[in-house]
Amino acid sequence: MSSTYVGTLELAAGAVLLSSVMTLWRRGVGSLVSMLRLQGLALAVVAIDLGAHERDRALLVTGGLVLIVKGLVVPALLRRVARRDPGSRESNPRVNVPSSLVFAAALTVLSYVVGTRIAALAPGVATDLAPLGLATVLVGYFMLVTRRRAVSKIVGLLLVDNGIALMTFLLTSGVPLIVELGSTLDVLLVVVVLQFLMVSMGRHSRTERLTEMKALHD
Amino acid sequence: MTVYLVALGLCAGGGLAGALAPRRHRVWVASLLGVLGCVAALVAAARTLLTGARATYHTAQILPLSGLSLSLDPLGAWFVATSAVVGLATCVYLVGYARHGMASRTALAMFMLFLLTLLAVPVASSVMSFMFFWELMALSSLALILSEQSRHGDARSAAVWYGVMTHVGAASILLGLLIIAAGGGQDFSQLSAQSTMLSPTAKGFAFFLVLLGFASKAGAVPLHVWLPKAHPAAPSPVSALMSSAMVALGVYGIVRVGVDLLHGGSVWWWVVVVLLGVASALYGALHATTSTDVKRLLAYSTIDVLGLVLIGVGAAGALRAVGLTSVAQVAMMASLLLVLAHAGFKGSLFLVAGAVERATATRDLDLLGGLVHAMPVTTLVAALGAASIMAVPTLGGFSSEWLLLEGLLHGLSAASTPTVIVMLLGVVAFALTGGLTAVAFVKFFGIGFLGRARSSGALDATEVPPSMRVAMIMLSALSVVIGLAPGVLVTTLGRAAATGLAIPDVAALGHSTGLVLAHLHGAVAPFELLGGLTVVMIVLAVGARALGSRRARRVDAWACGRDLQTPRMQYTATSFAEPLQRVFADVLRPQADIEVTHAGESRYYEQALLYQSRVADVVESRGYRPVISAALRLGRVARRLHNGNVDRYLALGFVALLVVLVVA
Amino acid sequence: MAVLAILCVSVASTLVAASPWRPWTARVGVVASALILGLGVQLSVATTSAPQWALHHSLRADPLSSFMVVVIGAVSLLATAFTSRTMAQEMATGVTTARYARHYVVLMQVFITCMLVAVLTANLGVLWVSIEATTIATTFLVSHRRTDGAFEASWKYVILCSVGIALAFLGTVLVYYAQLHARGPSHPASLDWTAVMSVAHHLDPNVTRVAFALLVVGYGTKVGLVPMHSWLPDAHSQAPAPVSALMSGVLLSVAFYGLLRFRAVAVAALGPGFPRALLIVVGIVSILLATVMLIGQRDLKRMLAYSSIEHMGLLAIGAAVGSPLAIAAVLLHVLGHGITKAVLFLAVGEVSHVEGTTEISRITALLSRQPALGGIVGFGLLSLVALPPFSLFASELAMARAEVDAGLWWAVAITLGCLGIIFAALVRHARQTLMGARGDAPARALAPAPSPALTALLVGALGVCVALGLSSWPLQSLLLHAAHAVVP
Amino acid sequence: MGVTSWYAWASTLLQVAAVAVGGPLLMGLMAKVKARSEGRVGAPVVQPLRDLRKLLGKERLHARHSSVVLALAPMVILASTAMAVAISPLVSTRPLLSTSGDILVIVYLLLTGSAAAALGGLDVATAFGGMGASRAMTIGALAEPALLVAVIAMSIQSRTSNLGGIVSATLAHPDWVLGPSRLLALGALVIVVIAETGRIPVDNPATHLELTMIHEAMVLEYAGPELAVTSLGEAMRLGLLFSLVANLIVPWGIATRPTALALVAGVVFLGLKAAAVALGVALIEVRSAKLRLFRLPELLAGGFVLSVLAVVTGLVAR
Repeated sequence: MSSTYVGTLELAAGAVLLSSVMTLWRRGVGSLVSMLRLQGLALAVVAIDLGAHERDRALLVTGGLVLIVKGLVVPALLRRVARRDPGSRESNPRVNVPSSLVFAAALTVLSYVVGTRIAALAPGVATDLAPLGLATVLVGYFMLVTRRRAVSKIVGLLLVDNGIALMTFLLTSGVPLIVELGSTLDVLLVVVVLQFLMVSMGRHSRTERLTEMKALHD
Repeated sequence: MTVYLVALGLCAGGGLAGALAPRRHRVWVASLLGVLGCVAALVAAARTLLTGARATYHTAQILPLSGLSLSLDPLGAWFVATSAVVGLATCVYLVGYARHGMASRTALAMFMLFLLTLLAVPVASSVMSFMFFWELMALSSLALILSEQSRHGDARSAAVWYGVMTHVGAASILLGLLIIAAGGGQDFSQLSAQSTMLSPTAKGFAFFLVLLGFASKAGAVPLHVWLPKAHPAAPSPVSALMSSAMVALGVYGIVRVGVDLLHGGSVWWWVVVVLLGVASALYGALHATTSTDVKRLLAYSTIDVLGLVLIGVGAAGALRAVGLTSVAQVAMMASLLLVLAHAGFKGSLFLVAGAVERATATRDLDLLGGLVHAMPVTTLVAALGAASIMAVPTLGGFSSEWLLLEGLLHGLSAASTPTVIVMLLGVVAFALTGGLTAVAFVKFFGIGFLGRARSSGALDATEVPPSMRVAMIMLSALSVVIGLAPGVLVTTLGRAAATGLAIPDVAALGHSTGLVLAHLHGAVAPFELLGGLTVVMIVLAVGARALGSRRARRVDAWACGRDLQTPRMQYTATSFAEPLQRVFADVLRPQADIEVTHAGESRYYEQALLYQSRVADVVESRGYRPVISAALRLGRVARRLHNGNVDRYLALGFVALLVVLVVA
Repeated sequence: MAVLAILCVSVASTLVAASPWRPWTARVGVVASALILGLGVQLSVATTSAPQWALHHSLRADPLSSFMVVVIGAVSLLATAFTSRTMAQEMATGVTTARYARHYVVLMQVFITCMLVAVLTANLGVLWVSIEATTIATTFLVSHRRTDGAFEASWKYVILCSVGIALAFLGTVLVYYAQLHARGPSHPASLDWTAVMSVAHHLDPNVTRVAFALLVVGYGTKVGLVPMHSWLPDAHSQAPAPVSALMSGVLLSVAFYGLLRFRAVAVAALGPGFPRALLIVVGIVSILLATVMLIGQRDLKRMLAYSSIEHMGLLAIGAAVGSPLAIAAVLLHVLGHGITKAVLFLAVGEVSHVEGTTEISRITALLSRQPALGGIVGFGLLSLVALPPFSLFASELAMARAEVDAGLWWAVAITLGCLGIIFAALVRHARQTLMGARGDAPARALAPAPSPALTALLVGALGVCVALGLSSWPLQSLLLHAAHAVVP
Repeated sequence: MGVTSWYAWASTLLQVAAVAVGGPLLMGLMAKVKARSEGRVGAPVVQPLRDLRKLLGKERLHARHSSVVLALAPMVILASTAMAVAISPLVSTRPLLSTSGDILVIVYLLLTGSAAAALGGLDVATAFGGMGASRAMTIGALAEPALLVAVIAMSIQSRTSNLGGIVSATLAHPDWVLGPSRLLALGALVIVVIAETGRIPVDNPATHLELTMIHEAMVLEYAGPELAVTSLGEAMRLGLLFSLVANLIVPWGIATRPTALALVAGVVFLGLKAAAVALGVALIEVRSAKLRLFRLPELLAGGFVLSVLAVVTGLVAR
């Protein structure tokens, strides 16, 4: 077991979680997208590192796919959306930044507790890092709940997705390729759909903040 | 069983004919098939009642995942017979009534379906079969209540009340039955075998659950609220069926589950049944005296009579539980006979109400009067019905009430204190009810049919078509036969009661026509009574003739010398009941509004004075309304849960995720 | 063979529908659905003896799948039959153009295809992918009308469902992980159903427990179970009626099908206790929520949506019991609910065309003014509240029996109590909308009543519900076979 | 059988005849007692019988809007009362048809008579008829239950609901007569009898003041033979109730053996006992004022409670 493999894996997995926590910290839409790109890249590194280590060609392909979709395409799409509304910031989150960070810490602890139980089935370098993935999922979800802007919500959704992807790589070295392909495609499509909706809604309704729409209620 | 299945088939055919046959023929075709179906059901029921043989039928092809099970035993056959007799009369009645209403496809189909379920419920012998027909009965009667909804606005609210109460009741029955069925299996025979292994608590729980549902169907106070709304709203043939056949099935259910499936249980179950009966009898009778709507009066009187039936059933159950089986059988016989007699007199009275409504376009007693001149046959039937329900000796109501009193009196010698106390309460309720019923039906007949017409509708009334008259007379005749010769029914009645209570058939042996309770020192011979009465009447009539003056001279009423006599000066139903209403004001809580319109500027001269008085159902206004408004408030508050904020929805999921992660 | 034929029909119809909008393209879906229904029936007959495979074991049909195909076929037949009418109406009122009509037709076919793939795939991962794909297709269908409300609904829908279904993916991944490291006989690791089931008894309980919990929350989102139900009323009320019919009638059940499969895995690995507890809690909470929301409901479509939540809650409790009788009843319920709910959504769609609103307080005397439509809504509601002779009565009663047999009488008690309140609420709403004298309401008819053929179709569908509720032949054996596919 | 047969026939006919003649005489007696105690001479005791004879000779008059009910009601009143007399143990414990009915038959026969009277009142379509009917039925509704329960109280001790049986059992157990149950039942019966026969303080049989009339208002439109039949019916009802109370409380003197002498003795004793009851009731009438209509329920409820207490006491003392 080469130390580069281990070091890279730990570094990249750490980067995934770190970037997700950073998204809670930063408010500007632009920096959110940057964090997301960083995360996508780190995720690709995890996949490729694992693939190289286990000589798993499917995983290498997946890594490439992740690199293209999550590292490049999705951030680019989001940046285009962000550019329509330059300088926008998540000015008033439902939970303020310091509290969010405390929450993130708590969520990480929880995912550590749950994750180690999961990892206990097959202890190993990769598996032991699984809690990081779960933490990313939870932080992403937390972001979804507490951030008001549409872009932030999409970013939160992507964080959840990236976290799951990280867990997939770490625990199982990737699910069967067809499933992986399908899920990646789905993520892409969801982003496209969301973007389409944001744009259409922006055109149609004069609601300033899309996520605050409450016309439909009982 | 074949005959019985044919009966069901004929009713179903009637329904199809009603739905599909061309307009000109559908009424009589449906009625004919209905009549034939009822006759077949009567034959099947009579065979079971006479031989005591039990017939069963099972098929897995009908009703998915459960199958259909039917079983005809003497107890069920008694109720089948009751339903069939009323069904027979109402089908005949329908031919004439259809020109007035209920001629639509849906109404006819639903009517036949209703009839079918009435015949099927007492025979259904598995949880699924029973609930299927039970709910179908509710559904079809609900549709029938609504069949005149565009004419009677009250029908909608009545239907909601009825639908909800019967559905909740059915849910309660279902849960109770399922608890008995928890060991697997759903046939009543299996349930009966399994229930011996249930704990007393579980049995009691199951019994009170089913009691809730069945008592509500039987119109027991305080679960009666739907009844005075639904019966008036339904077309008269339907009210007749509902009041005399459907409501009785609630009683059937209590006996079937309490005795057959749960083997009688403890005395306390039946004490509760008697208490329900006592409350119903008194409350129903009291409200009947103050009601002015003919059908509402009859509906409350149904509550009253069913209360007496429940007293009988409860007494029978309690006496059975303390070992006095022969007295228990008498009480049960009384209940069963009262059910049949009630089918006769209340059925005919509801048909009378329909005839009156058809002839006068009103059901308000305060607007009726003088129908005796225009509608002699209807009046005669009304008189017989009213007399029977007042328990005038030699009529149906009397025979059954006599049996009931005998049962209660001999039950007083039981050794168990709770039993004696409820018997005593039963006797007291019985006595009070008798007097109140008399007031109600003297009012019904005296105000509605005698005197002078109080509205143009009543003035222009004409007699109803022959088929309606025949139907009314048929049901009247039933009550007269029960009254005059209860002895001929005693054997079958005793068998049905004994099967119902699962005890040996010992108690009553009729001698020719009367009732003699050999070991209980009681006897009544209505035929001889009628003979005596007739002799006296003939003597009087002959005597009057002998004294000369054959024809009476018509003169203006004297009325203490008052010159002007208008119909408006007669007592109305409201004023007739006013003294009694005042006596029982604490229970009835009548509401009166006085509205004064002053003439011009003056405060002293009144131009018009509007006085309104009405008696609302206290149980409804104090017991049900608060619950309903609380539920509506809850609904309003709950709407805030879904306030349109997507963050809140996401947060819900997030919390759920965290909880699940912690738990897993 | 039938397996492949079904997918071919579906894909082909999608391609045909993708040609530029003509009135006839709207009918493609009807033909396709009818074919699917027919093939589904044939498949059910074929699979009673043994499961069928296709495309190198990537497609698999057992009685459960074929039953779901029948449900999809039946409901989509109803929904697609209304396509041309809906499009014609929307074009007449300027809501839609030919371009969007084409989108609509194609997306409907994609939607149906995705659901078929979901039930016919052998792979639990592909099951997830195709259910996620339905989200994308239906998002555009929900926003089809392009109103503020439609966009808002589809926005909420896609956000909530994406995150929910992502959790289901995580659960699937964990099952795969557990399968990789399962003790016991050596086996190829894949998410193939037969492979998973063959080692299900050896899966690690800790991992499987977390996995199943995530799956319940995740698939529960699409099923519409509390707490992830919130998208459902909005989406159902804003989508065009046929879309709501399909979503409520089958999409929820297809997601539930996923849960049924994973429940079998979880029961094998964990024993019945944990899955049962989880499903019962979720089911009862769903029913409770639906109950309180239905009491004060003001909109017909939202009312139907909440009723779907209630029925899904019932299914969850039924699945929790998991005896063959319970699962058979659950499946019968799926079919009955699918048809009934589709009929109701379509009928209410017509009501909204005719009346211009679906607000309960603004509609009255429908029965006397529009007897056919009012009658369909009325009988549909009777079916929905599970009165006999409709099949929902038989299935609910069988579920209740199974539940009490399993010792869950308290759950039945709560359920029955809630059902009573729901009945009261629905009857009250029905009283407002359906009953009343003709003169009570202004005589307005913004659109002509549906054609006799469509009316007959809806009546026929209700007739099918009655037939299913009356006769057990020949469905009963199929139901029991299907139940045994997920009950060991 | 032959012996008992003539005895049963004879006792029945004797009873009916005795009550038919005795009822009016009792009314006359009470009027006489009242008159004397007020210092007047009063009409002779046989005056009611004379009135009947006079009425029978008059023309039949029917109100214009009345129906056949008007003519039937008096006959029903009389027939039901006569039937009740025929099966009650008045002269002997075993009159003919005594097994055809029991307490319930008698109470419901009386109720039938009240109902017929009320219907007759309603049939004439005047305000007074309705008023009388309404009031009489209200009082009846409260009084009949008390009567029924009071008799039931006695039937509990003797374990039969047959009145003849009750009387025979009392003869066999003289100690019952002064028992608490019987005394309570006696109190109830007195109230019921006063209400049922329309005496002060419930109703004033002599009044024609419109606001206080009860029974008189009902029969206001009757004339000639029909009034005679109605009055006779009412008188027989009074006779029956008085004799019944007397026999239930103090049964001695009633014929128990099938001999002519016993029957004659029975008639004599019955007359004496009924006269004693009439005297008592007349004294109550003299000493009290008529109650307001809406105070009556209190009195009648009191009667009902007494009868229920009698049952309870009977059960406890058993």
